Amino acid sequence: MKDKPKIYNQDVLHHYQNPYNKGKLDDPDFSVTEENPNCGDRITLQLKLKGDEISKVKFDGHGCVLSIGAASILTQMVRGLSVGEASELTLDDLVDNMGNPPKMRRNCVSLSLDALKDALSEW
Amino acid sequence: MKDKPKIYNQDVLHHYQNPYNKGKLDDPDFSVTEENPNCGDRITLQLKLKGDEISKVKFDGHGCVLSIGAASILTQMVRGLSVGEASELTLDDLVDNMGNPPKMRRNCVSLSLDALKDALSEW
Amino acid sequence: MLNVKDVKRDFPVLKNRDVIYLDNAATTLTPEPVIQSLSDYYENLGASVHRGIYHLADETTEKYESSRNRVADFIGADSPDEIVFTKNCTEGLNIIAYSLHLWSDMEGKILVTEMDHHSNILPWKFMVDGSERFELEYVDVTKDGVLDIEDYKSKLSSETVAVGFPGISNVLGTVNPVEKITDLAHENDALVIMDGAQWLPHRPFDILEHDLDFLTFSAHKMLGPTGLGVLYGKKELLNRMPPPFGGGEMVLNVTRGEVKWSDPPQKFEPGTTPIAQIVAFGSTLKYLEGLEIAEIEEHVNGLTRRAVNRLSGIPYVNIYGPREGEPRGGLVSFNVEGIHPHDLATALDSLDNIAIRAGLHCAQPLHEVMGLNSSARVSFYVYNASEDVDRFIDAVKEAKKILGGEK
Amino acid sequence: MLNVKDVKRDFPVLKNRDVIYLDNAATTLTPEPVIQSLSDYYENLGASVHRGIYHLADETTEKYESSRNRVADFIGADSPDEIVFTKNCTEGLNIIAYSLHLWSDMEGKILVTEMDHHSNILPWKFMVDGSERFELEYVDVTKDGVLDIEDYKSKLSSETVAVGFPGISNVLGTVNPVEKITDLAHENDALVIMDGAQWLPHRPFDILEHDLDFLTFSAHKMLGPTGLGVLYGKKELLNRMPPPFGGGEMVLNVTRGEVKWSDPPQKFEPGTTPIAQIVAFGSTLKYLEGLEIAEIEEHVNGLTRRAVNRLSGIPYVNIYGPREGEPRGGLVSFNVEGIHPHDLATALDSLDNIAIRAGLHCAQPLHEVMGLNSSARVSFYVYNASEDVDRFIDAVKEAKKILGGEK
Ligand SMILES: Cc1ncc(COP(=O)(O)O)c(C=O)c1O
Ligand SMILES: Cc1ncc(COP(=O)(O)O)c(C=O)c1O
Repeated sequence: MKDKPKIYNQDVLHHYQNPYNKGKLDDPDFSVTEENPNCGDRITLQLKLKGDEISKVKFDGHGCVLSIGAASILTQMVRGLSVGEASELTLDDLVDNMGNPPKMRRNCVSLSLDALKDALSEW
Repeated sequence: MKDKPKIYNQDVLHHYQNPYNKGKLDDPDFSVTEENPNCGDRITLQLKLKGDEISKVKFDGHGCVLSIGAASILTQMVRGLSVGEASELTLDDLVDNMGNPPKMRRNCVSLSLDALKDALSEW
Repeated sequence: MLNVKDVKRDFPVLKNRDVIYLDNAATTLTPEPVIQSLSDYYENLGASVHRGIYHLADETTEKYESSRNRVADFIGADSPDEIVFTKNCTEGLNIIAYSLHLWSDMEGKILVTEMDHHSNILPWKFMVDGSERFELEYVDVTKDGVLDIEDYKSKLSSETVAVGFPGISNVLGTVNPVEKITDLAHENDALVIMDGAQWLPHRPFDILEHDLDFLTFSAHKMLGPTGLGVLYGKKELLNRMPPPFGGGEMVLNVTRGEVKWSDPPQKFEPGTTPIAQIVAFGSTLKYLEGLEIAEIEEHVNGLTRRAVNRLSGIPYVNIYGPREGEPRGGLVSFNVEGIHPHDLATALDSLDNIAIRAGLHCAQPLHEVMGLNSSARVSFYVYNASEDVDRFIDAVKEAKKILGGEK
Repeated sequence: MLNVKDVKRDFPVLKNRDVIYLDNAATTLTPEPVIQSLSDYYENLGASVHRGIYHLADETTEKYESSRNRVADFIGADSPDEIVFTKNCTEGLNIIAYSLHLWSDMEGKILVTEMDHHSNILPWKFMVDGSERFELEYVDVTKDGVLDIEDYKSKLSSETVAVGFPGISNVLGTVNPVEKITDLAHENDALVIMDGAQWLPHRPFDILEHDLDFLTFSAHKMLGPTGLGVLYGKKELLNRMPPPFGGGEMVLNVTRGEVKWSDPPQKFEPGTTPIAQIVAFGSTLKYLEGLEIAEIEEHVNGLTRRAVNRLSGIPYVNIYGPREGEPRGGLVSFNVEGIHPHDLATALDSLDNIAIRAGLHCAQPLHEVMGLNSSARVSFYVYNASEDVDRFIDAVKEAKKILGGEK
């Protein structure tokens, strides 16, 4: 296995192959769908709040390693955060947690983050 | 006078300064005006026929050395020609008679010729 | 036969970069003689054309117009006056659409195909939107990825104003039957517009033989500079068409009341044109003709056949477009089961510096018809060798091993 | 202070050709670093931007967008998203006119000036022709060759939709009062469009300070490559404006029924853009900034003053434009009594390889107002020295001797 060339960070690949928090919430407070029409990727992000804390979060949809991987990582990151804390998350925070994927793929990474921002802006 | 640089062929300059056949005909058979809107030049060419022979020709208007010079030279060339012969005159014929003026000025030279062609096409 | 080794040497990028460039349908690399021609222009000429009364302008104009002549010869047009220089293929199509719209006695249906590039769909969509004179319809594509001629016949009528189609589809690779499409359209007195962006780089073409009314293409897809396209139009049409855009160099006479247009092609070229690029496009065509277009076609066909054959042998790969044996332009779109095309592109880039395209290729309606979210595409040109195909195939297999399938 | 000797060395044409180039208002020569930047692009990059998922495309996109940033900085725009790349200044003006036309709640008067270039007249003429929503009016020019502000005020009203004017007139050299024109227009809720083709090469400019809504200019008039222009628009306007031209790369989503535009600036850049030229324009601005725009202004002002002074001393020469002492861009239009401007241009070219322009300079309505059939024009830039002015003056005198006057 030693020579296997790296395409993505192994963590990201793992998240893609075994995503966390995939599925639907029963009665979400927010549900936002984002699409990247250039490749057809589509992520729906659902949130449930307890007070101003994100108590539950799930995502669903289809996409590439980076958009699915990012959604899985993001949902892990935001659970338990306050709305204020979650609103402050940036693309760089997400990218740092993904081992710096190729720059030209940043809009794959940002799909779920955009959904999160959209949802929270409705709060 | 020996070093005087040449701008135009001396003949052409002479035609410009002392144009032949400048003026108006009393009762022309054809009278056509051509304009070069890029520089405002305007030549009116008038013809009188006897049978199918060009018996009288005059031009009037204003323009640069080349358009006035060419008009003067052309009117000399066509007098006495038949309509058929005159129709066959080309820009090259005219240019040859003018000592090859700069290429980028060919549309100054062609103004009176265009008027002639227009007039004869009405015949 | 094309000697790829020799050809490769003409392309500095291939020396300076470790890349297997298989995104030629998007844009091509540039050979030394074309780069040199651009430098020559800026180092020795560089004056505005037509209007300048001095030697520099005169020489520039001469080179400039000789490029126009060369383009006319290249596509077999009757006269250089039928060649309008645009900034890209897209602008040419917009000019036609706007111009027909301004042509007040036109009304009826515009037909385009489901396999058209957005550049030959959106200008027409803009034209018909909110218009009471025009309607837009799409000719179907069959399951085999070819134009449905029966559907075309059934949608064609005396109401049809114009028919637009891609000579070669930039997704399917389908080579459309120009003759048949044109003849049927003309029987119905419809104008015919071929988007030649994918044809002109690859195949000999003769306007007079095909009797097209309009043809558009891009310099940058055939080894030429960026920022230049060509719109061919039949002289009598260009004469009668109102120019949609205003500016300098396209009028004979402007007063407040009245405007008198220049003759075509100037009428359609307002403002200062891409002079250097036009001059360099002359050198581009010279280079292509040196290689011989028929040779290019054969070479690219060989690579494409090899790619189709080898991809077909991989069970988890799906290929789109015409069946094997049917004519196909120099490209193959496909998907690897369980791998998103974007991931595949990143993988090939990381694994072996292979540049391919992934996405919708500006043909979203077609992807919808094909039931696809997106696809991957390889496309070939003069500097590609069969080794490039093989390395591409190896990388696809490697990517499949690493990325596997979504679970 | 600009060291002309050093500057000249950067321009290969001036080494390779024996020419005194005084036609800079039409187009400028190109310095070595810009030529080099074009070659660099074609030798090391050359892939289509934004859509490619491979290193080459990524690097190209980065260079490309950094040019956009530089343009934004150069004109003091808020954001690179306000910078639309066009093929020339003319295209920018056409885009604005068509876009306002499509903007359905717009109606009323368009004001342009008698001193506008055809590029800022004809697009508006096209827009109003046959339209029931729009009308076109012209602001007068005074006998002194400046904008008649009283006339402007009287024609401006709540009915005015947009005001177009040249920052600097390409015939008169008049430097228009941007601030005043803009403030008055905004008091009437009219949009303001400045044709900056003759300003940007010569004078520092700051959009934010001037509060313009739109600005257009051309790369080839400021040492840049041919085939490239810039349209600046305020972000909120670009956001709301419908894009007039369709094609690839300017849509997020296309289905048969619905189209969703990309955000500006892509929305206004259909098709493949002049990528190499955009990258090289970044180098052009770097070069200009190296010389410093304020220094360029001073240098060109000096040459222009010298030309005006010396021409004024010749009894048979008539100069047009603002009086001595009034601000003037880097150009002088004039006539030599008894010599047709075309003959003068040929004479200067033959006598001393001096390249000047003669004709209507794409400003026929202005010539009509001035009662002129045509005029001659000299225009200066960074590589011109005062010696060039002197040789030009000598040649004018010599031409007068030889061609004399019409009898
Ligand atoms: C004032 C002015 N506006 C517009 C233009 C048109 O520029 P372009 O031909 O690059 O579109 C010019 C140059 O000819 C000009 O001088
Ligand atoms: C079939 C087809 N038409 C039109 C275009 C548009 O060409 P351009 O972007 O040069 O305008 C392309 C290329 O993207 C194409 O493949």
